[in-house]
Amino acid sequence: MNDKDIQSRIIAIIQSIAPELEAGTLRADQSLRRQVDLDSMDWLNVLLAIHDQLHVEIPEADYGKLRTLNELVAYVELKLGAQA
Amino acid sequence: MLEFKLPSLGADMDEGKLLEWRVKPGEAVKRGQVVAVVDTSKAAVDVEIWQEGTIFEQLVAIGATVPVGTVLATLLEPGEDAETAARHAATPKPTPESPVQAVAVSAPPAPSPPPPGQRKAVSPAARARARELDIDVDAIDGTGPHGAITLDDVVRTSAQRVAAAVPADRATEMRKAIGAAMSRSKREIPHYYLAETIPMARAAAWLASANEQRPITARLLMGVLQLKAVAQALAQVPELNGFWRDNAFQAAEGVHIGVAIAMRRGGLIAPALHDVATKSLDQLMRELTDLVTRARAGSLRSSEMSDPTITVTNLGEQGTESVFGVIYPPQVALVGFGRMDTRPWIENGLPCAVPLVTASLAADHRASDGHSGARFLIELRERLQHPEEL
Amino acid sequence: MIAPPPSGPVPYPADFALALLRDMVRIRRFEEKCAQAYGEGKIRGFLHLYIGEEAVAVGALHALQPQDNIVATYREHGHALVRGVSMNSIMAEMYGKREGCSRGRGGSMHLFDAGARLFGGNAIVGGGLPVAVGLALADQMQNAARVTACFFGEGAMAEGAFHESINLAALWRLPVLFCCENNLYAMGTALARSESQTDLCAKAAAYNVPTLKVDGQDVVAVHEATRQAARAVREGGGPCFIEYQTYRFRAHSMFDAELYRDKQEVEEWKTRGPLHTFSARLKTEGKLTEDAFLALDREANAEVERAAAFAEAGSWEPVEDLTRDVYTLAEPESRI
Amino acid sequence: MTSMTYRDAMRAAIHAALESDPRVFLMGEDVGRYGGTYAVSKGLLEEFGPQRVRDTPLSELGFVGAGIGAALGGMRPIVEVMTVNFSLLALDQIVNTAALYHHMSGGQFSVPLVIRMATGAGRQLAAQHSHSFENWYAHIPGIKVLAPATVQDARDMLAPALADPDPVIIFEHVQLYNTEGEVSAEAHGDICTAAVRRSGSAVSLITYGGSLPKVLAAADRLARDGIEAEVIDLRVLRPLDTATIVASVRKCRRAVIIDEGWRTGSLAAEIMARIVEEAFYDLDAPLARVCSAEVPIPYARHLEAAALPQPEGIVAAARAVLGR
Repeated sequence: MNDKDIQSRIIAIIQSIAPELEAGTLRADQSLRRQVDLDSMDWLNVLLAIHDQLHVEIPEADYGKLRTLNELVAYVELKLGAQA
Repeated sequence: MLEFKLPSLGADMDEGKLLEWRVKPGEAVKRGQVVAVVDTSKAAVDVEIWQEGTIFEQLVAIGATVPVGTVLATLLEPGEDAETAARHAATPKPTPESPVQAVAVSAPPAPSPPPPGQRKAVSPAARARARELDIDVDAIDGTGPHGAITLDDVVRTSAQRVAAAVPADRATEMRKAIGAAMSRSKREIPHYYLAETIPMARAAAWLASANEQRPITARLLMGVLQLKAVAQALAQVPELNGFWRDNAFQAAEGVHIGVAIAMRRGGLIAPALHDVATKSLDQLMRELTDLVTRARAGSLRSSEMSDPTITVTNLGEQGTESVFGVIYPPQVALVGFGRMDTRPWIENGLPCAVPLVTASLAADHRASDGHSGARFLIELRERLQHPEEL
Repeated sequence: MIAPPPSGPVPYPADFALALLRDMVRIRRFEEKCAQAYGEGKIRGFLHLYIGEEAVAVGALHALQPQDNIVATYREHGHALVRGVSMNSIMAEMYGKREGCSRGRGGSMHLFDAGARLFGGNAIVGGGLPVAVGLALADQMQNAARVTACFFGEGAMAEGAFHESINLAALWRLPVLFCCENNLYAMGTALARSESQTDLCAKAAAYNVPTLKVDGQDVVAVHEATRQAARAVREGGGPCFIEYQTYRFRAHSMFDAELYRDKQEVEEWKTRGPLHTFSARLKTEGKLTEDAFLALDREANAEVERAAAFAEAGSWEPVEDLTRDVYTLAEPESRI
Repeated sequence: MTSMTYRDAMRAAIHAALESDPRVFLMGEDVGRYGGTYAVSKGLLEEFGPQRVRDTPLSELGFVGAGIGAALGGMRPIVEVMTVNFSLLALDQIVNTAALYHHMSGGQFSVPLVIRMATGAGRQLAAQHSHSFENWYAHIPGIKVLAPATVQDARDMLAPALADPDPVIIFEHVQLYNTEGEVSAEAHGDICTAAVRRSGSAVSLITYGGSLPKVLAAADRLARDGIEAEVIDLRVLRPLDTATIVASVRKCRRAVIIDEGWRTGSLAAEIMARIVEEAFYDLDAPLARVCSAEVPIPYARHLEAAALPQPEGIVAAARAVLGR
């Protein structure tokens, strides 16, 4: 899975939690949770979906590195690379 | 040049151990002659040779275990001498084409699609969830076998529908309802407000270590700890937990906390989380997750809407430092939690950076007064210093 | 100690005597080729060779007629060859090829040929006996002058099937020839360790059935005894039981370590081998020369090589035909 | 239409077969002078003689094998094994010879043999004489298995069975021999389809053989409460007429299978599997089955009755899947 696939999968996950989001409008370099109204429950559900669908373990300690979509994609790619 | 290979001597023989040679290089052999003894799983067996010629080279040592088909020795064909043999050695032998063909596994007959005009194929699980979310299955196009409708199809449809529906009619309805309740509350209830800043270092540390031992699917949120602390604190100050009816306060037996949940595109619902005081954090987390999901999918049960004994609103990390809410009649109190973040704090005389949260109380002065409100907030603060007891 | 090798005059014209010898050599070379092919992995599963017992099948089957029924066991390559089943189709069957006499579905233990009225090998000890009784019953009811010869080892005489079958045949006086190939070992169990009564003829006689005991290594004795019994059976005298005393020179099947008998006994019995003793008698009577024997042997080997090549070149039955013939009339798929 | 008992119908069928085809003969224990354990072959010996109505020694393996051989030899034997309980002795010949010969011989030999067996419980014969093993035989490719439940089928299924080039086993439930029924003049008995004995739409009650009368009684009781059950009589246990079963379940959306065999690995289990494979999306309730209790059938009347499927249990099962 290259980073293009990972990004589209993550956007699809966010959309399943926040259906009103149009993928095009999302800025990959800005804070995700400010652009999309995700409270702590929504955010946990996003990480849960990433864990289920992309089989990536995300400990709470890493939350800080996952502010933007780019950071999230890079983090997942790194983890997937490590597992492959 | 001929090759004498270890023959397969039985249906269940894969390898053999060479025990003994019965012939030496240079010795002539006839068809059917026993040339070696090989040990197998059952016992030692005489091995015959089916080619005529003279033994040239013995390639496997006594005592070696080799798989069936291994070349044990080479032979000179009658009339062949050593050096002509060397030239032939290089020609590769065609290996027998394997007899095993892919066996076509006959798939069991797939459930055939319902004849046209017949009602839709819907899985029992999907049908049950559709009934729960009162969704008309015929309006869904299925992704299951032959277009059958699966559970996922129903859940996805309901999520989209709720998201789409809110802006149209549901939101305005909801707005009206909230408006009516809030204005009645302001009209009738003499609110008083109190606030207290609560250090959260212990709670945060306890939560971090608790979550390390839990899989992601069971991870706890700080909000659950706050809800449980509220429930425990109310045990000391019961006059905040109940209803104002017929000009008198009625205390509630259990603590059913109305959790204020913001809808995705505006609107607010505060369904009840029942018996918060008596449930474990893990159970509360599960119930809270389910409550939020169903609230946002628009599938709350009526019982959950009608009977919270107090309400808690929590603006979370995106919220402000503090929030002072409006009580939901006929309740007599509302607790608010602001944004938790690290701020300066003095601990045993020394300044330090500590995660803090501002908890507020809006209460009905007819049912209680500032003194008991303050006792509640101090008790709430104390409870949050002992997260392991929550 | 065992009896001396078969000897004495061969009361047959040279061409018939050579026909008997030729069939024995064909069986011997065929079975040796099977052992080789098994070692090369071309034949799999179980393989029970007839080397040493050739005189029984050759002598007995040459005393029967084409319209007779034959029911045999899993050691039936020799019987199939003498009944005229083509060596090509038998070897192809051993290789599991579609050109095999059972389309590759039966293998070594289940050779069938409707034309030769060979109603199969059978891997169930004694499994063929009741079937043979039924065939004879049908012939009796249809007044067909046919004999049903069923071959079985002495091991089968401990199975209920033997006792129920010979009783039925004797009770209804059915034209069954019970041919017991007593090779002294039921797989790894010697006769005395499996039968309370080791005199097999006495056991059969208890059912009011005439019996004959004959040296199974002497193709002449086998032929004479079988001819005499078959005539009696064909004339409606009811079933007859023949015990052919014989010996297999190789393991029960590929492979057993033959822990149950000692090599010395095998060597002794080889001195009574059916091939070399018969050809020696023919030579002394001038009916066979060494060259004639070598030519006959070369001819047998050539037939065996052709059969192996035929089998090698054979085709696999397409997997789509897997369920073909489960029923005689092709059943609509949905019904099975 | 004439009225006769199941026993008379089967005797008429055998009589007609003996009369019309010289290759046909009847063989089994006490089928001749004794007239048959269940008196099915009474009088046939006197009329057709000992060659064609043959009493056999007590050698099930022997005479079933002989039946196979005679079929291979050009005859059309009817072998009577007194009851399925004794057929266990002949299983090797049926499974390892009759069922295999055509396929294993590469299509050269067919075995046109009919084997009739009594089956089932309900006459206080205790465990060794009360088995129901139809499912064992229905498991075997290469043979056909029939279970005539009506008097008409008892008379009309033998002829097509004898005409079939492969082995056919006919199970006659002991409780059916005395039942009376109407039989039409001309025969109409195929051996490959199930029959709808009572049409309805609330629930499909699927059964065979000796259980049919109980299921029809249960259906009548349900009808009194306005529940119209559909009753399917399988008639043929191999090959199963899956099409008729699935069509009924598609209509009724609920099914109860009634099978006197023991539940585990029963024919009911096979039928439920096929319904789930082909009509899963039509089901509105879980499938149910009513089978014998998993116990050696006891001698005492009340215990035997408790062990076997009964109308009350069938009604209860039907109500359960209806949620009424």
